[in-house]
Amino acid sequence: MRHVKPVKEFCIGCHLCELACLTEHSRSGDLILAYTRERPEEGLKACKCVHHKGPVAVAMSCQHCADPACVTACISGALCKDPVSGRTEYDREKCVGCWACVMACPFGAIRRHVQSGKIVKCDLCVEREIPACVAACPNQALVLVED
Amino acid sequence: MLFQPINKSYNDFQIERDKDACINCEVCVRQCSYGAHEWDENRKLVRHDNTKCVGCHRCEALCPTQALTIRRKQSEFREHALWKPHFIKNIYKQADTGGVLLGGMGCVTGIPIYFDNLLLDASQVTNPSIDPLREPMELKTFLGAKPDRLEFEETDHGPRVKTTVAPQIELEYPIMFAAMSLGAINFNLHQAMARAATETGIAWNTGEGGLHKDLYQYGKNTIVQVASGRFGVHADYLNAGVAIEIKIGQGAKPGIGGHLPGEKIDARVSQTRMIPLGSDAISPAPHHDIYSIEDLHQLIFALKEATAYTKPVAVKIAAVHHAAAIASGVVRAGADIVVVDGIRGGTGAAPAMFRDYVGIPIELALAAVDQRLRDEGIRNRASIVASGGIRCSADAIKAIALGADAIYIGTAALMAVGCTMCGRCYTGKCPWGIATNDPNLAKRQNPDIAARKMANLITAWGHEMQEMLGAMGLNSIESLRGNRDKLRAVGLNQIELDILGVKHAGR
Amino acid sequence: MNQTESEQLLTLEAGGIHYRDLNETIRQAVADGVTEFKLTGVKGQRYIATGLKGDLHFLIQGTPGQDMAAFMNGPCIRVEGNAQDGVGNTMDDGRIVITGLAGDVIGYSMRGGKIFVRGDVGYRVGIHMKAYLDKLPTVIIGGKAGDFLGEYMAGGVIILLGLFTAKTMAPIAGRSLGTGMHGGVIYVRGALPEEQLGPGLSAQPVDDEDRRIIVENVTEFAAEFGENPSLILAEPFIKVRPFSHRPYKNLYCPC
Amino acid sequence: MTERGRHSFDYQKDISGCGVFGVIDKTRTRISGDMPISAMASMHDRGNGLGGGFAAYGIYPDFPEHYAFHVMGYRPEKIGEAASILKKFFDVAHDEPIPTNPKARVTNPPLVHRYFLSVKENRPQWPTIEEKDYVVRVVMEINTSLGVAPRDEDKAFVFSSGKNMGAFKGVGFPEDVAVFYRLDEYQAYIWTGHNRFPTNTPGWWGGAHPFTLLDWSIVHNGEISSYGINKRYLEEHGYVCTLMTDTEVVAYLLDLLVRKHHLSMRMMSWVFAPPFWDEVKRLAPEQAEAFRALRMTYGSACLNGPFAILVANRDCLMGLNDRVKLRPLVVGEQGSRVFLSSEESAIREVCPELQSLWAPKAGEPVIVSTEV
Repeated sequence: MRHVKPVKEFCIGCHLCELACLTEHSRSGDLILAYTRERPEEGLKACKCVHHKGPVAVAMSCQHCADPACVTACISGALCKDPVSGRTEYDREKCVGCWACVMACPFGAIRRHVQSGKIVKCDLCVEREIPACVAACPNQALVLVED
Repeated sequence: MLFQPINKSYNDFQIERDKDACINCEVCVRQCSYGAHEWDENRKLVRHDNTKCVGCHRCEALCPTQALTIRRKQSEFREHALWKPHFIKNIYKQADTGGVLLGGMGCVTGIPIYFDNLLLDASQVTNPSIDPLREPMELKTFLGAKPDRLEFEETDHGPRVKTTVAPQIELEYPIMFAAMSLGAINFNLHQAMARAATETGIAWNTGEGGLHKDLYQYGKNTIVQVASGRFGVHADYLNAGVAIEIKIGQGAKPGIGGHLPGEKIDARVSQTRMIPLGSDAISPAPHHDIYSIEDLHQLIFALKEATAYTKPVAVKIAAVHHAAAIASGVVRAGADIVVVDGIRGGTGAAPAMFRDYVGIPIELALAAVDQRLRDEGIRNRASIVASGGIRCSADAIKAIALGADAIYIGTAALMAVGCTMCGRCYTGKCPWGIATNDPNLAKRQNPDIAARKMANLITAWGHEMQEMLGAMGLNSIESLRGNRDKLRAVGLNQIELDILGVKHAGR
Repeated sequence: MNQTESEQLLTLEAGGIHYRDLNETIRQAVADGVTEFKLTGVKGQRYIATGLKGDLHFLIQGTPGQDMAAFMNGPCIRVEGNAQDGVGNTMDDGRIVITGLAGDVIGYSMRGGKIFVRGDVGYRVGIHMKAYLDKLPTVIIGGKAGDFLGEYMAGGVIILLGLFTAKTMAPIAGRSLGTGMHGGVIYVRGALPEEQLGPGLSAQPVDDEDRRIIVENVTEFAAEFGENPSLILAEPFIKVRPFSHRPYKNLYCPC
Repeated sequence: MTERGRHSFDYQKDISGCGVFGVIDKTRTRISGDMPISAMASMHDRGNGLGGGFAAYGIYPDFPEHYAFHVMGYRPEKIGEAASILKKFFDVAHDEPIPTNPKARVTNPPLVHRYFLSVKENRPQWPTIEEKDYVVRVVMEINTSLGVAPRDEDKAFVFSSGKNMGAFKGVGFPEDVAVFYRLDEYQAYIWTGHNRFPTNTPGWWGGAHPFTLLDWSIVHNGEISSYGINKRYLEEHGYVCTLMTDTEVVAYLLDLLVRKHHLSMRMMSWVFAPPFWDEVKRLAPEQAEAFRALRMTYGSACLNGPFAILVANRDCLMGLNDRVKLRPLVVGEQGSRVFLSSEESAIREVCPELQSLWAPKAGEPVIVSTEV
């Protein structure tokens, strides 16, 4: 499956991937506006989150699992596996905001979107050849893989 | 931002934050290992403390909105041609601490950089320049003792050499990565250098901190160093590389030893150096088994015995006043390669008085050494490697034209992976993840990226060297080596010209 | 050179042989499976057993030359006579027993193994010895030592007995003992004049653990030379230890 | 090394283009000077009248075992100084002015004199060195003392020192230089000729080709871009380059490599024009090793830059191109004679019918030896 794999040995915990993700998924496409306006005002959220423990950091986002627990858990059919692209896709319209997927995800990679009561999840930047977070990582600690 | 002792306020740098651009994302806070940026919980924004800034530019490089600029602090002392601020501040520091001034990187003073006064030749009409994109342009270089002459015998298949040729280091480019020890820099960079050297067919040098077992696989491209502290030196180590280098001195701090502070001795460094965690690693000023040239001879041959005469032995000396005579002695003592390291050579830490005022520029030392060995008819007996502040491929080409077989790059290699010369290598807090073994920081050097960058630097310089050679109408590096006819000087006096063996431009 | 005895024992008459030939013969013999060597008539040949490893035994008669057993890792050497400078230089492991005197710079940067010298040693012995994990380099000197004993010592044990010496008037050790020491321990039998110590160091009484190390080593030493250990141990010992494992920590200020 | 040697970087070299011609008769049947003169004249336009010259072997049958020294200088007293040095080191069997034609169209001709010499039984210096080294030392002695005077008028130097051979050269077109030296009156079994196109020479007779040392003579079309290091390498071995031209180094390198180091002509050609490393890599290990060693050891003697050279000694004539063939060279054969030339037309001029004609490959020497 195609997904963005975090390399924890070389994640330097800078959080630039979050900022790149945020910008990519913003209305304005402008980091400053995305971070300073859309984020507080509209609850814009990055699809990924960098976790720290001691010297280890890891930038986690949806792994687009082969057999996704979130899809099984989804009560509204908002999450499903695309057989062609292999992506775990999210249909915001169908989502009822039960957050069952958030609990089901073994990676904690689905985040709550508090303002809308729905979720935020990595879509692998459909519009881009290389996801924004991968392109932004200064240390190649995010790798786009197919497995 | 809290109160600082008065003398701290004479800080060198100030951080400029563009308020319109700063989004308070805290990337700078996480990147600064000196704590210059801070999240101010009361004001809910990121602030900074100029007194903590060392000028490494890490925050500036990673700021996603280009909100940061690091500048020299504007505050100026009254003009005084003698008492430059540098001296004034140092006196304040020493009055506070009673300490020896310590700094990283190379000489900071404005001593002449002769490379900048030397210009290269190019072919016009009378001989053609050669296009390296189409035609062979050979940079392959062998380091080691060469026989004065060869004997051959004819066989049915062609000539066979009867003379025994001493072991050599074979280089695809006349460039090597200079000695930087594991400890001074971290394992990721040792691995990166080893991989880059292997990929480009050159050699890297372990420095005096031993060779980690995981890197033995790169032995064919590794020069193992033996210095006064003998850290990590044992028979397997000596046999692991392609050559052995005895470090007598280094250009950044001629005449004194080294000192790896306990902060930088982590598990891997401890394991490789074979010393306890956290304890200082002190390299004495001299090798205590070398108090004279005959003792050097003794160690050279001890190393040759320990490796059954299969490795060339290099001896590295700092460029000092009598470099030519010393180099001659070193060659006569049995060294196969003599490395001359000029005053501009870098280091993780040197007492400032040594870094700035001891030694001589590499160009003069190199020219003198090459000429001396030729005058004495022993130039074939050893290769010359020049190092100490080589900044670009033209410096390298000029060094070769002055007489070097190859050059070492240390600082330039570190710059390839981000070094900005902030010179605080000995603190173990290198924000670029270079001169640090702190796992939080060392991981900033991903060896995949670092190896690629270092290899890129070598191939880029190699390509430029080929172009310069081709322009001079040469298609192999040995025709440039010692070919001072290809150099002309501008703005040098007759004594300098004489030492360099170079004519003034226009002649 | 001639070969005698069993396949494992090689006797070499070294008189007049250049060190390079002698050592090449030894290396070749080791490769061929020889494990015991008797070298007779040795007179200044350098680098004997340098770089050798494994379970090898050398009996050396005469005066071996400089850098004997440099970088050695494992073999045992017994010298019947005096040795010169640089014995056990940067040695990793092994055992060297010298029945006579030894010169300067013995055990420089030695990392493991033991060197026993029955008589006096010269200057700069045990400089920069360093212990690592289970490796504990040990030098025992039956006689007296010159200046700078154990300088920059980073680990290991030096035991100085001051017994088997003709230098009756000399102090047991020369000046600047242990200068820059940042690891390891030096034990001295009897008293050590304070002025012979390097800066910041002081002689301290030994404790039980020290006593155990001394007894163990002295017993071993005495057995090698046919001496009575209890006579050697009859006198009290003092010890010198580093005052810090980072002696120069506060020497510098950033510029 | 002498103080002079240390400052040798002050010596200038100048640069030039050229035409070359050579012929050898393998049976040592002698050929009149008319032939090389006509051949060179046909390549008139390769030169610019600022240098021409010839070398000829077998020209002194009356003194075949004496070193024939050709000396030039502008002032008789300078020639005299050279002669007194020669007399100090040698016994003089015969000496005479070299016959010249004063009407020749040459520029500023010097006085030229020749001496037939044998080494003194009791040498005043260097008593133990090999005889030829002794002869070389004397040549160097004269050329580094009298030969380096700042003004051409004050110079005197040896421009030929072999046995039963001689170099004849000067400033002018080669056919005019031949008239000056009356070369149509000489017979030789090897001739080489040179037509020079220097770009900046002040018209210095010493800078014309051929360059000779002992029996070696060289004519050269090209520029030796490696001159700077070739010269320094030679200085390490006691050869001092004073004639202000790059070709001089070829003569000394030949002497060093072939006479002193006993390399074969073929090995020597590989020093001058080594195979490329990628070619070496494809060789069998033993040969690759040989070439690696050759280049490691003699890298400073490699001739880099464009060249076609003709090298002669008493037994052979060799032609060699640089390893990317930046200058022309053709070979023609007819009977016992082999011709080497910058242009085929020059060969056709003197030998219209040829059994074979070809252009040698880059770096591939053509070595023609006499059969007797």
